[in-house]
Amino acid sequence: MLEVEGISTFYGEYQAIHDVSLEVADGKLVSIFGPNGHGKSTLLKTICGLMKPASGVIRFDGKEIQGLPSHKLVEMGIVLISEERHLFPEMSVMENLRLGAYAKNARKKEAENLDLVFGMFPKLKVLAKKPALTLSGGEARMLAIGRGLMSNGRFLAIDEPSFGLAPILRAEVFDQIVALKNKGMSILLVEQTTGDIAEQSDYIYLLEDGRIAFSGSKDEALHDSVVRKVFLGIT
Amino acid sequence: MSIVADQGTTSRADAGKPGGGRLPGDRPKALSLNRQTGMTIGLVVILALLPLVVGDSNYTMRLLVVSMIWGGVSLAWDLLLGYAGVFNLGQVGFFALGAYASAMLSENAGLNPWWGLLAGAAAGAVVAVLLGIPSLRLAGIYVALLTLAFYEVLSPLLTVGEAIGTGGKRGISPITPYTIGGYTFTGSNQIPWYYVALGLFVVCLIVCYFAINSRFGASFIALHDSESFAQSLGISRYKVSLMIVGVSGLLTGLMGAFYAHYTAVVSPRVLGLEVFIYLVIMVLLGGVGKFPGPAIGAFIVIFLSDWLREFENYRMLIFGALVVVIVMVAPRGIMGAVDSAQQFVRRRRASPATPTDVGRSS
Amino acid sequence: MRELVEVLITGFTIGIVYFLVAVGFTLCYGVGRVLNYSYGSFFTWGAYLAWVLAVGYAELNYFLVFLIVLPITFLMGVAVDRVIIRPLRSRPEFDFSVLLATLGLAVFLDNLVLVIFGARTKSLPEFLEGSVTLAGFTISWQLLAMFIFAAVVAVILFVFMAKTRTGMSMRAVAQDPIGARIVGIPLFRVFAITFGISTMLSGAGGILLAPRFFMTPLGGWTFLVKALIIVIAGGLGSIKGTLYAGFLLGILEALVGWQLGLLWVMPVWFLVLFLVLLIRPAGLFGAVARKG
Amino acid sequence: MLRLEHVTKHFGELAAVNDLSFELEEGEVFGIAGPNGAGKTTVFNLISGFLHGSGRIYFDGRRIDGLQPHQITHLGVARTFQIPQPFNSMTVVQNLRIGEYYGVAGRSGPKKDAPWNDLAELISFVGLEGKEARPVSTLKLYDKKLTVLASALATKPRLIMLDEALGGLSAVEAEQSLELLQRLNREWGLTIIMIEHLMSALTRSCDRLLILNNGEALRIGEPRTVVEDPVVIECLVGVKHA
Repeated sequence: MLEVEGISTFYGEYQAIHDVSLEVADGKLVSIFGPNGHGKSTLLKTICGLMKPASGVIRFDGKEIQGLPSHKLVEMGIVLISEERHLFPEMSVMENLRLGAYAKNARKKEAENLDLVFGMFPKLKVLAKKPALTLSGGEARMLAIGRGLMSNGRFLAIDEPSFGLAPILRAEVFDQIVALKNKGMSILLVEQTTGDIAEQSDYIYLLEDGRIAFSGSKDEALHDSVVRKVFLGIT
Repeated sequence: MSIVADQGTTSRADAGKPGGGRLPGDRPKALSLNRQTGMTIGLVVILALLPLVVGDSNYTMRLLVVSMIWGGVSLAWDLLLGYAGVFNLGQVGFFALGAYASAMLSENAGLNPWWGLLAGAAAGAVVAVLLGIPSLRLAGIYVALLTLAFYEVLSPLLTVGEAIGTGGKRGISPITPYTIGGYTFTGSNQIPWYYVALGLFVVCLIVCYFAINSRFGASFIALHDSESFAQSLGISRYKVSLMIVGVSGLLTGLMGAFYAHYTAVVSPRVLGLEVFIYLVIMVLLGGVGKFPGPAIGAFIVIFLSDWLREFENYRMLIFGALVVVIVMVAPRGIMGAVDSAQQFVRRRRASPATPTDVGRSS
Repeated sequence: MRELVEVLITGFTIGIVYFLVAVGFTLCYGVGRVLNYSYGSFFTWGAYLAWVLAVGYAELNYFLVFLIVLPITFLMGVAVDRVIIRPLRSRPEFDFSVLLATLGLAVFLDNLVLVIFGARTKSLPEFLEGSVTLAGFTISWQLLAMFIFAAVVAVILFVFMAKTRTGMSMRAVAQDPIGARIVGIPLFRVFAITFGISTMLSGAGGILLAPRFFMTPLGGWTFLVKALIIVIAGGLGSIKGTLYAGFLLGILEALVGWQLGLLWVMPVWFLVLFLVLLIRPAGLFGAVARKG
Repeated sequence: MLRLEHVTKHFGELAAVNDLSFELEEGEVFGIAGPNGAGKTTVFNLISGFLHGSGRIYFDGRRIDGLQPHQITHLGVARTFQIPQPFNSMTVVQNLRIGEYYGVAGRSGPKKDAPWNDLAELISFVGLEGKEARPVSTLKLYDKKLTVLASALATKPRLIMLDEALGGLSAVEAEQSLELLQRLNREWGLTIIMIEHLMSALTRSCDRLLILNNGEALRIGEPRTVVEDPVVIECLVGVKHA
């Protein structure tokens, strides 16, 4: 479904991503872990067209997509759920969700997807008329995920869905993500810390300083020595 | 390698100041010969000698005097736009206030017009600083909005200011000319006017040159380049910005004062859009932040405008389009084009020895 | 007393038109980060196009004039965005480049009017003649019509922004451009539409106010400055602030014009602006304008 | 030397830094780490006067919260930025001269001594020799970072705050930078606070480590002990490894 081959991304001359390659097969949940500031968000932004890679190739369903504007990618079914959320603060929860369905093919399924989102996060239905800026951290996170789902994508890039969530909510969100995967969605997920979602991942990459430090199955990737080196800087 | 030479910094002469001597890469000494000083001196020499050639044409002399007046203002404005990054749109306002200050003092209070030059400069500086106090605390675009509002409001303000001697809509006219040792300047002999204008123009050149190429200049260029970094190195943003605004207002007011006595009339019409746009084109065409480009732009614009006189209404149409085209095609003006040409030539010359620009990529 | 009330009514009506004119300016900045210094020229163009249709070359009904002129000013705006603004967006000094380019454009557009129509002032006849007496106060039909037109346009604008997909996408871009890209909103198209709507509002202001002020080729410049002052006083990018500041300054204009004469209007406006900024540097409803 | 007492900074309703207190000893290397959005750079901005919050900040016993950035520099606190933005229209030396002059000019604090005699010495210390006359815009990232660092040092600070000094560098360059920082501390006696995301750099070079989480101090202490703490591991690695 998604193949990334040797991409590098810069902020000015600051190279955030060094020659990264990865792959997400159809219907799989692939996770990227790594400490903060190591380029995980930049990687997702590059894949979803918010940043342009300086070099490398990104293929979606075999078609090269690097450099396409983001709205074209959304039309193709590539959806980003950003860690920074990027909600529309002065709009209501409902308006935010409706804007999630901006793309043409998402518009047709707006009602259907709205039911799906409200089914996943009943709280959002209660909050429908509240402006997004009044939401708590957890509620805003739910809204960001909900808005992403409204886009009716086939491939979800989710950036730190658990960020700022209480443990109970975190588990709930992870359950929902697994449920999405079970429905056939392809998911590329990024987290700073490993935790439960690692258990559910089909494949894991560890990112250190903008480079793939390790990749493999969950057992290989989460071996103690690897983790201690990448996350804690000790061996 | 070529880049080092470009900076004119090969001198390793020891300046003997505390904290160590000069280093390669230090700011060139103020009077070392480089393109800036070379062009400036060349310009002044040509202007000093020009009356020998065109001295008997009062018409051409007038155009040159006007060019020098606006050349000085362009330089002063470019200090803000090009070097300090202050989007001040009220420059013509400082000019008008300088003109009014001098005219009102000489006509209403009987002050000798020569003192008016000081008064005009002071008026320009004071108003610039007063306007700077509230606006410089704001973000850049607010400065542009507020100063434009100031500029626009000035004309009605001077009109209603009849009670304090602004002369209302008609302005002040005639205005006493300068006299030297019993000789009174007249319109029929442009030579004295010309050399006074040249003197003031040289003042502007020198002040601007030293403002840019001094430690003070380094501070506002630093703020423009990278504001937070500059502050973290100990530069007070507010203080430096106010000072540079004051200097710019001072020079502009000075030129305004001369302008009043030279044209013998000052009215709110000087605040018209036409003057403002001319000034914009002078700076743009000459090159924003490219001393002494804006002054050269002034000469081009004044003569071009004179040449286009027969097109009447079409003239401003052309100038408006010209602004858009320069911004879109050559945002760095003539001096920017000179830069590019120089780099091109240098690269061509260097290319046999060094196939690529090694200095940049290493 | 009666005179005062009538003056206030006039001020209120002018206020709503000023709001329309200023909101277009603020919208353009809020959504597209463009401070459009050629904004006043579209005001002039709106007025002159209306003159062409209603007086100069035809005698169309005002309603029709609106229907024809507004789309033209809209398309002019879209064209300007495409041809001039968009290529500048990749510049590091976008703000500065746009400022100069739109200044130049203003001079170009104004002088185009001058070349085509000449320097002599023109006037649009009033929409309606006569006056109506309500509860003892005399209000001219013209004023009433102006109020109704402006109110209708304002309501349409509000509904458009609140309910339609395009309006929502404009607000989305204003509130979070990256968020807008994430949900698949094409930024450049929204920028162009916003610019068009903005110039259209300026043009509408031109038609509405033309009967009150004589039209001159450079007349739009005054309204750019009025829009600027309203927008700064209200807080750049804030529609609510623009509404309050528009009314405040409209009423102030009527009062000052009545008591001191029209020449005093701009000086008093500037004084108010200065006071507002001293107390609230970001304007009445502005967010963060202050730095350092 | 530096003391923060109950420092809090809200952005809207979000507390970026919440009731943070810690104290720095003279000569110490103090590291700050923590997940994304923990408030690390906000802490730097509060100390260096770019942001103002509530609570008290003291430097050498003198209250500095409320001062402007240039005033804090004049007291002897220098800083760098995550993404270096030196003065691009100037040469390397001209960048340093700004710090050398304005870092001292017009300041009110006590006279400052520097462990170097002139800029040439400073330049060779950080390793920018031979690049003095280069326009900064032609430098690569590593040298830009060195220029920014050297300019900050030119203000003759006693405390220097480094925001991700190693970010975006190659492994070799990062190693060199780290070495340089250690020399600054050992040879010149500078007190250092560093924000860093490379944990190995922190555990190697810091005397003490502060883990920030949600704007609050999760743990402060000797680095080895801190990173072995289950609470910290949970914060940095995840529940599974706690």
